[in-house]
Amino acid sequence: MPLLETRGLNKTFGGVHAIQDLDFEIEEGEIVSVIGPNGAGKTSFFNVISGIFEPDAGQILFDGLDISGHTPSQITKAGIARTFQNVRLFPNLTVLENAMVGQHCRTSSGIFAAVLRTPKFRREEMMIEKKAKDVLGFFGTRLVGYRFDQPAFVLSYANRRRLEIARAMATEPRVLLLDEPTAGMNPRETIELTELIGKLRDERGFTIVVIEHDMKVVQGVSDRVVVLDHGVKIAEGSYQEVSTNEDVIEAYLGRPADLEGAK
Amino acid sequence: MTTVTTSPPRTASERSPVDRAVMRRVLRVGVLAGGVMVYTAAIGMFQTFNDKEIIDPILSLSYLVLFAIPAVAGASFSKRVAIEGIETEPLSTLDIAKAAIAGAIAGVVVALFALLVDLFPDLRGTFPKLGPQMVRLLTLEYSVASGFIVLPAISAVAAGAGAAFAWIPERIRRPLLLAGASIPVLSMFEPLVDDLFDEIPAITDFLYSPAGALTITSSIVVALVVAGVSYYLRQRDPIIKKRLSQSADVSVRRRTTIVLAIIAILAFVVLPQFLGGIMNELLTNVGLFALMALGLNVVLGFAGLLDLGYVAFFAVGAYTTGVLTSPLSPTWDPVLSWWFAFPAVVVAAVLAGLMVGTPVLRMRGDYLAIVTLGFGEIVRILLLSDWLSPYFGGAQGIRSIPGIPVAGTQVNATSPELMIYAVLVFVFIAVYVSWRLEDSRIGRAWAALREDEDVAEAVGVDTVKAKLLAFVTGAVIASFAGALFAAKVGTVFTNSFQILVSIIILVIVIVGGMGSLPGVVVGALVLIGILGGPNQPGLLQEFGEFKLLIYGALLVYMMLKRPEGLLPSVRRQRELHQDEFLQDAWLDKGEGDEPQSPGPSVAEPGGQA
Amino acid sequence: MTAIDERPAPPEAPEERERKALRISWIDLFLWGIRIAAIIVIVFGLFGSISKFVAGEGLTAQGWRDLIVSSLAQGAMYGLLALGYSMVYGVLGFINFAHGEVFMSGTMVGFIAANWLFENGVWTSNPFLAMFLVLIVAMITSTLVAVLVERIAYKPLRGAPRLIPLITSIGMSFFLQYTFGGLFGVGFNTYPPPPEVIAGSVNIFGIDVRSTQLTVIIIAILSMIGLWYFVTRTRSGRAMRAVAEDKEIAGLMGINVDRTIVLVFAVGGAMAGVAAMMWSLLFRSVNFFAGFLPGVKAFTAAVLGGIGNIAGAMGGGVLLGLFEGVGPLLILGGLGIPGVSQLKDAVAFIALVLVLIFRPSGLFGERLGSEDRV
Amino acid sequence: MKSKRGLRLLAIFGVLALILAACSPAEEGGDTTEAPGTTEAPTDTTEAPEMTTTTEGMEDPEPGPLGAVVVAPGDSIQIRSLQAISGPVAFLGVPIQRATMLAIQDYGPIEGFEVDMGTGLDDLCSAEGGQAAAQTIVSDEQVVGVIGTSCSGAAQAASPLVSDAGMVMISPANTSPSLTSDLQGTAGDNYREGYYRTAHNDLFQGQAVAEFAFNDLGLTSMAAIHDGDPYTQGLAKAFSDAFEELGGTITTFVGVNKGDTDMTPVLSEVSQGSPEGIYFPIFQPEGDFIVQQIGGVSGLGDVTLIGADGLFVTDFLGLPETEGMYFSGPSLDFGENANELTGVAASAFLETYESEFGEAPSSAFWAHGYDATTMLLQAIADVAMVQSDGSLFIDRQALRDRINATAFAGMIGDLTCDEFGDCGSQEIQINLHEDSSVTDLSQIPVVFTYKGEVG
Repeated sequence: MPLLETRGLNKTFGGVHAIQDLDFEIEEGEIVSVIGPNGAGKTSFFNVISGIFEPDAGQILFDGLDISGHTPSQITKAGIARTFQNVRLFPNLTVLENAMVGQHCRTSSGIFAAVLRTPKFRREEMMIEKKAKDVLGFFGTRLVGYRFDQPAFVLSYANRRRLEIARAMATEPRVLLLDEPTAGMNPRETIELTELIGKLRDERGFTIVVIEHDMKVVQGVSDRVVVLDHGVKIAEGSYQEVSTNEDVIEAYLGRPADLEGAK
Repeated sequence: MTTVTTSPPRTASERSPVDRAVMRRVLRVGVLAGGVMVYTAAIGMFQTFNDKEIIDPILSLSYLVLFAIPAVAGASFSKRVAIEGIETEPLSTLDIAKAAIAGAIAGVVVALFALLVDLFPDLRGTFPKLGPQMVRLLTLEYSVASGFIVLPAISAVAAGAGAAFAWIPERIRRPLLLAGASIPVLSMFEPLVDDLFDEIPAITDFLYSPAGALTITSSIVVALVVAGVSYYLRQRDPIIKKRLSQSADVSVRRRTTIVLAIIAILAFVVLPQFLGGIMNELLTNVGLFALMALGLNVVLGFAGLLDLGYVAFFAVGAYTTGVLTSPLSPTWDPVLSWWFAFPAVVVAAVLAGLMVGTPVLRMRGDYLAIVTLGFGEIVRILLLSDWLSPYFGGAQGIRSIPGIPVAGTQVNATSPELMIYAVLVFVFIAVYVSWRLEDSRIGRAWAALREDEDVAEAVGVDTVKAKLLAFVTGAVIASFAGALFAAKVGTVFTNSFQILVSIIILVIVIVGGMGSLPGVVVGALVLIGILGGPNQPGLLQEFGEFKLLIYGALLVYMMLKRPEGLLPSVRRQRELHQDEFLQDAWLDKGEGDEPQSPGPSVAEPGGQA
Repeated sequence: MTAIDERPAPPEAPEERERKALRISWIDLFLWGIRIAAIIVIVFGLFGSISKFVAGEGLTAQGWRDLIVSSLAQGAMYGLLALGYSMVYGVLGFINFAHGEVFMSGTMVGFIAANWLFENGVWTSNPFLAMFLVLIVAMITSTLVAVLVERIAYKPLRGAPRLIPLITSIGMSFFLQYTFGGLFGVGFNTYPPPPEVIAGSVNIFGIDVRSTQLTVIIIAILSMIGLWYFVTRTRSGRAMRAVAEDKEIAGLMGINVDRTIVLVFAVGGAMAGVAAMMWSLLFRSVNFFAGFLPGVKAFTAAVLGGIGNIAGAMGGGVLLGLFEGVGPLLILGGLGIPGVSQLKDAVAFIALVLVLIFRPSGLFGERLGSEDRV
Repeated sequence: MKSKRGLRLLAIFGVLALILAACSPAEEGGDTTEAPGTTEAPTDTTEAPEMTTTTEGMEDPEPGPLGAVVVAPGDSIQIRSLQAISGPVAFLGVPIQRATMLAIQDYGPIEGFEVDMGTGLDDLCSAEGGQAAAQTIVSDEQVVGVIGTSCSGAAQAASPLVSDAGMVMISPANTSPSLTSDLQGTAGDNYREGYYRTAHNDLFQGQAVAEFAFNDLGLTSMAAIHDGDPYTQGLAKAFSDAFEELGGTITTFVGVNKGDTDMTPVLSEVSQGSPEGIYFPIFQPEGDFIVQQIGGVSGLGDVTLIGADGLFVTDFLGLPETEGMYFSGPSLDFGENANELTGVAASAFLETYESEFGEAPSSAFWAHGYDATTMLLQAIADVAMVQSDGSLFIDRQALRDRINATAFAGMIGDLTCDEFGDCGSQEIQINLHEDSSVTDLSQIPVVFTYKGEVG
């Protein structure tokens, strides 16, 4: 059974079909890239899965259960975490706090516990901090030490991306949805992140769906590639298969540079 | 910021006295200062303040305020914006001359105004404050014509003095300023001093004239003492500061905070014993407003939800208490004691919080403001209505509410020195609760909500729950204030629950610092203590008539100049001074040091980051 | 490290999640409850009122007509005021709380002009000229105050978090109120009685309408037409719409954004001035506090109609006028609640809450800039 | 977890209790007036030890159960004024405060001791305001009595404090029955010993209007409109009850909101019951809106309009729409009435007032204020005793007893106090306003007079 699966997913915005009859599936431990030209419906796909939009039709099965129509927080709690195309952190919270917020849905202390500082609450807080530090530590020394107490907005662009991934990791998901994780990064950082995505699966066991424009990254990380165009899945398969698929080449014709440039 | 970017730096040799830009600036400052002076007279502030002597009999508050305006305007001429890499112009006598001219212009404006009022006595029909009494006071009891000499002369001197002030070396300037400020402060806080030294009449008799102002002798003595002490302390200051700053180590600093907090708590516990009824009454009101402000701080400061109908929860608390405990409450027969009514108050507040919170959950952030404002009014109107008067008393309110029974006595307004403890206990509870919540998973969820609601939802924060939790927490804290208020005053009428109360609580939170607990408490202390609440007199009753004018002006000023408040919370400070933080972070790079929190006086960068 | 190195366990048992898949949360239930309750109350109220009417009790047909016309006049005034809120919100995305005071300044200074004209006999000898002059004075005052407020309080805050200009405007509102209270005294100033020509009533389609109310409605319609022309047909109007849509892009297209924003405040102020003149015809008494409640109501109207939507503002105003004028008697009166007129303001705010629950983007739809859309 | 929380709370209370306990004995030795309330023991004995030491021929008086004020030679007798002197009700309070000032001047010193009013205090026309000001008053144990408040709501919160401190409080403007009695011999819920007033009791005015409307005008159905203020609502209610008692019908009892301008809805509601008359004891400007807009509401063309003292003001009477209206209120036509204690006539007072303050009084309750002040001063003068050391001794209980026995002719008429502190003349009159060009209050004819009888 696939870990995450969509069946006949549809979403329209004012007559524009963002997603049409999309069937998608990902097995546990897999890394799947979703590619496609601009406006192909990739981000809409993420938004629908993560509950920001409710699908007009179709099912989203996570671990065999339909999660469509749940609120984003419920879906995150169920085990699907995401990052955003244009990094969205809590800029005025510290790096550590950003990561700690991610633990929110894995903890349960209420107001009374917090006010009375019950032992359970204290244990939980220690746990939260430990986990937050742990996920920040995943990125080497970049987000640790003095960085813990810095507000997020002082971070460099690449570090913000890393922090966003860390925050998603802190929610202890089973599936990670990464929306263009390398956008705006320089080549060195891109290579590093490509490796990290691999590590995310290998060391931490996440199942990963990644939207990516950089074909080097796609080639580097993907077990499988899904190509969207106008909300329709036009191809699926290994990177090799997809990159030679005629439909895909056609879809990208408007912007061949993307594909060729990447090669 | 603008003056710096528009005019290139000039050296002394290039400057010419007839520089047109300079002249224009002098004229502008002069007219502006004159305009502000005229404004204080036209709205009647000047005349009202004349009743309050500062130094008996030579200086009243009105003249102090009037001539402080050109002095402040004059000081702007010797202000230099420090920019790294650009040499600041040295101060020169020319600055004083410019200031003096501007001051003279301001004086002329005021004199012209006096002349105008004198020529057209009919103006009084429309503008009641413009009367002969105002002209007389404005021209210092001289004739209108001589006002044209006297006013410009004094304003010029005041403005020149303002400008010259910057010349005085720093280590003398500070004591001088403090000494100067101590006189009006001591004069205006006469009731407090009077109350504090109740047992030692010698002190108050020496300090104050029968009119309640300092005498000439006492003001000289006070000024000298303050100046002397502050000069002495300033010499020792570096040592103390050093000791404090060395404790950058977090644990030491935390220990300092705890020690300070304990001292503050002890002071609060002990102080009421030394105060008389008036001061305890005042502090009780401060406490009630601090309580409400702490509650709004949870909603607004922590969760970022602007609730303009916050007074509704105060009303719910007060009316629930009233209905349950008063023998006169219609319909509800059992007369409960305050303690038994209290749980019901909390329950009612929780329900009210949910009632208000739920419909607005999915609304755009600023619709919230208008809808909550509407809710506040709905609650007030319903409580006032004849329709529900069989339950809430309508216009006649609920009367004869007993006090809080403690150990056989009733704690209410007749025992102000006990009432204050009741209020303090709840203020401490509210502070403690807010403090604990802020630094917890719920507090972080609120912070995330405030920063970006959508993302908070996407990282697993149940924003609906978080919002409701904020509303309910805030509502319960406000209902505490309501329950105490009902017990204290003994009657509840709807006119204690006007929109105005919501606005004043908002001002307290803003002025103190959104999200900052000490800020909110200090905000309540300063605003309610000094200016007073909507129906509560403050220490300075002279301001009564202009209380709300000052509140409004303060709100605008704070938002424009110091949006993070008097004692800002760390997060707010970060948010509102991001560019400075970025610079610091850049400067700190590699040093591995955490960024210093920048003071407000740090020069603003030329462009936006 | 510990737990996280292992595979994160599924947080909840599947069964539990399945149960949560029930989409309807208790909040939806609550809101649905409110919706249904509202509908029941309205239906029962209407039924009660109608049966009363049929039985010949309660208000007569003429009584209802009077009530509706006066509510329309009041609503037209709210509508003109609502325009100012709506336009500013559309462009800058915050509630300009001080707009009610902009309106109040118009009524106060207009009073000086009217009084002067009255004392000089112009008010009676040449009523239309007098009214026109008062209108001009009120419009100029309100426009100046609006622009001044923008310059002092809002311009320095461009780009600040949106709570900040909102709070500033609350401060500005109080500052203006008590400034005018200080200048003019806190008592009421009463405009001279309306000139003879509009003192009586006229008969339109068999309905007697008070001439002042008719005048007010006509002025409102004319102002709306003028504004519509200005916004849709002139260069400045187009610039305003462009800035409302996207400030950044409008700036890139060569539109002077700052000046356009000032223009928005000026136009809103001018409309408030017109409303001030209408107020003086309808109610005559003004004091420094006269702007607060109409201001809050007008913003309510703007939200009702859909914020940023000019026609919506007017529509919202008229509807709010009807809700609070006719609503208490029609709905609550039908339920047999005594003293319903006292609940007038409560009805207006409840209408707002209900509209936002039923249709969160207002009755006529929002028109907001790209950055303000949800 | 629960127990821990309980423990902490307990600890906090414990600490507080300890501190309180530790401090309380010290207090008894010190300012006793600051902890009034629970004990009936003398609360003011600060000067007592001195008195026992004086051994001149005459025996110095012992303070009564409420204590006494001893004014040292050279000091002044302290009384206080507590009125609404800011905000929308200032029109009522300011003239009273000024009248108190003038009355003190006119009365002159008592036994050679000057009377000092201090700075006029503000009741802010609210419970909180009245209470805060009362707190200021009672914390000065030299204060003998208070002239105030303007608003009944303020008095309800202030009188417990003043009463507990043993002082007396005389209000020239409170009319709420709850502060005194229901006129049937039952004390009002807020009645406190030491509270008196020279203003009339609302119940009398309600009764007067009801009798006038029912008997004289022959109206059988009426509507009442109030504005949500405790005063107007209370009066409208008193009227409604009295009117129904007489056999009339109240068709509508409804409130407007302060700040409302559009009165058509409320008038429409009133028109539903087709009343023959409307009683609206409210204030300006809502009253203006009602008379101006009533013409536009069908069915209310020829109803009889009755206003009350709040609208019986020059501005309102100048409106052409007010012609034919009746106004109820306390008898305010003081004419040549003189206060027998100072010998000052009302007309002479008005002259002094205008020359002193440059304007005519903005409300007519100055006379009640003047009489209240002289009433207090006379009572002080009667009970004050000069002691052997030259100080003045004023026993608080004696003062109350003396005020209870008040009987003199004041500007407002004859003043006598009933057992619940109603001391005013209780004379209510109704004026008929026929010509809007006549706005001088004394020129408007009185068509009905009612003399309230207590009991």
